[in-house]
Amino acid sequence: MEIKKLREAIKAILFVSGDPVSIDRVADALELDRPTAAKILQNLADEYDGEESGVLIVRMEDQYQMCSNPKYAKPIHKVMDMRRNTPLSPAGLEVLAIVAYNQPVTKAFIEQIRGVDCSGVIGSLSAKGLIEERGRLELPGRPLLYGTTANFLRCLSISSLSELPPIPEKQAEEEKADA
Amino acid sequence: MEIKKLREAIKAILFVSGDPVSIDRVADALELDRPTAAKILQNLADEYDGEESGVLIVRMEDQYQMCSNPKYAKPIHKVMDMRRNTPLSPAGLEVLAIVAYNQPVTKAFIEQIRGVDCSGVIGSLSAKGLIEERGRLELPGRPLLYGTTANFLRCLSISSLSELPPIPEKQAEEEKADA
Amino acid sequence: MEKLSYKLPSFEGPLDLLLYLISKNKLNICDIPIAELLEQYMEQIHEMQKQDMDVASEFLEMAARLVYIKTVSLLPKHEEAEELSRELSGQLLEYQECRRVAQSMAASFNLEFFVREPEKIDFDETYRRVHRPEELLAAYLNAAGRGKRLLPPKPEAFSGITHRIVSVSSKIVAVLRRLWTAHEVRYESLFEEKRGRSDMVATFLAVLELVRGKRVRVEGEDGNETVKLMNGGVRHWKLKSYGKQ
Repeated sequence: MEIKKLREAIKAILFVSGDPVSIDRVADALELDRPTAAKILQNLADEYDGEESGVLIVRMEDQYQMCSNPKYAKPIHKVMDMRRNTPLSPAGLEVLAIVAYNQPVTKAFIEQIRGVDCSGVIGSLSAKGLIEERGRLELPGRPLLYGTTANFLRCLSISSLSELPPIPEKQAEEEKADA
Repeated sequence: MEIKKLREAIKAILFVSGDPVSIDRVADALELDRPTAAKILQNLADEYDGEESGVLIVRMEDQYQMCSNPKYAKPIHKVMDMRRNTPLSPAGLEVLAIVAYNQPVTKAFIEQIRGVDCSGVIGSLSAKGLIEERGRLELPGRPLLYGTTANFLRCLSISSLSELPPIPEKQAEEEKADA
Repeated sequence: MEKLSYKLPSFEGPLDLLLYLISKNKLNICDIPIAELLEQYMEQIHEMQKQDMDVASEFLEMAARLVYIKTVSLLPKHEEAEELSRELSGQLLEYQECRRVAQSMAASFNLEFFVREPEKIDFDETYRRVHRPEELLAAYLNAAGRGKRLLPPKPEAFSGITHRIVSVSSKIVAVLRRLWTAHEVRYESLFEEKRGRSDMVATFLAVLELVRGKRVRVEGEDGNETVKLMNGGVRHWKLKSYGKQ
C-alpha cells in the first residue's frame, strides 16, 4: 500500500477501535515493519494535534488512540446529553498522585501516607479507569497492587509516565529512606 | 465561534457520538441556525468524502454520521480481531486436554475430573472452534457430548488424534477407576 | 495561639488537620510543639463532635498518638519523645508533598477527553495459535486427579448420618402429577403429608426447579400462595426427562 493509503487505513483503524491500539497491532495488520508503523502513527498524531483540532490522536506509551479535544466538551455534552464529569476530589487527586509516583503500590502504602482509609477513593478511581489492579504483592495477605492506566496518561495529556513532573530530589530521597 | 472552530466542534461531536446526529441537534448544541449547521455539515461530508479516505462523514436524510471507509475493512478486522485471539488460559487448555484424550465426553465428565464448573470454558472453546458437539449420550437428561475439531488438529500441528503424546500408563488407569 | 471559632472546614484526615493547624499557627513542621498542637487538635475534634460530624476513627487514633508523645516528653529522658516527634514530622512532610503533587497534577488534569465505544464487529473467533502437543499432555496431567480433591463428598460418605435420600426429580414428578389433576394447589398443601426433612427439602427444591423451568407459577402471599401450571396446564414433551427415574 502506498503511504497515503496506509495513513488513511490507520485513521480508519483508530476510529473503529475506539480503544488505544498498539504500534505492533497496526504494524501487523498492515504488514509493515514496526519502525515504519511507529513513524506513520506519530506523523498522524502530529497532524491531528492542534489547539483547535476537533479530533486528536494521542500517544500513551506505545499505543495510540483517537479522542475528542476537551476544548469541545461543552457542545459534545449538549448533543450527547451526558452528565458532566465531576472533577476529581482532593482525596482522589492525592491517591492518584501517590499511585502515579510510586506504582505499583498497595492500599496500605497509600493509607500510610494519607493517614486515612482509602478504600472508597481507590474504588472510584478504578471505576473512572484511572487506576487498575496490577497483581498482588507476595507478602502475607497477598495485598493487591495498583498502578495507573493509559486513560490516566490521556487525562494528563502526557504520553508516558516519564513525563510526570519530577519530585524535588530531597523529598524523593527521604521517601525512599522511609519506605 | 468562528467557522473553523465550528467545523472542528462538529467533527468532535460526530466522532464521540458514533451514531447519526441530526442537523437540528448540531444546530442546537452550537447555537447556530439550522441552514448554517446544515451547510457546515455538508461541507464536512464533502471534505471527508473520497475513495481512499479512512474516515467518512455520510449523510442519511437529515442526519450525519462519521464512519470508517469499508475499503479498509480488512486491516480493521485484523486489528480488532487480534485483541480476541489471546492465548488459551490454563483452564481452557485443561478442558481441551480432557476432551482430546477422552472424546466424546460429557460436561459432567470434564467437571468430574477438574472438580469445578466448566460451562464457561466449554462455551469459549466451542466459539474458538476447538471443540464441537457430537450428539447426545442416551442416558437420563441426554447430556451433550463433546469432541475436538479439525481446527484443533491444526492448532497442535498434528494430522490425527493418534499423534497425541500418550498418557503414562499409571495415570490412565487411575483415571478409569475414578470415572 | 488564637481561639478557633469558625465554621469547620472538612479535613481529609488527621494529617490534613494537623497540617492545617501547623500552617495556621505558622509552626515549624520539623519542630512541633506537641502540647500546643494537641490542645488545638482536641478542640477541633470536640467541635466536630458538637456539630455531629462523623469523627472517623483515624482522628481519634491520632489524638491518642499525640497524647502519648506529650506524655513521654514529660519524662526526664527525652529520646523516645524526640523519635516519635520526628516520625510524625516525617509523615507530615511526606503528606504535604503528596498534596503538593496532587495540586500540581490537578492543574493539568482533564477528564473531558472523550473516546468512542469500539465498533461492534462480528468476528470469526476461530483459534489460530499453535501449541505443542506436549502442552496438552501437561495440561491433562495437571487436571487429572484434581477433581478428587475438589469435588464434594459423595452421598455414600454420609450414609452413616442420613436416613433417607429423596430425589428432587421424584418430587418434581409428584408435584406435576398433582397439578395435572388439580391444575392449582395450595403451596402449603404440597408439604402436608411429608414424612421427614429430606422429603420436604426435596419438595421445596422441586418447586424451585419447576419455577425456574417456567413450568409452574407461584402466586399470592402471606400463607395463601398457590401453585399453578403454566402454559394452561398442557403437558410438555420435555417432561419425559423428568419422568425418567
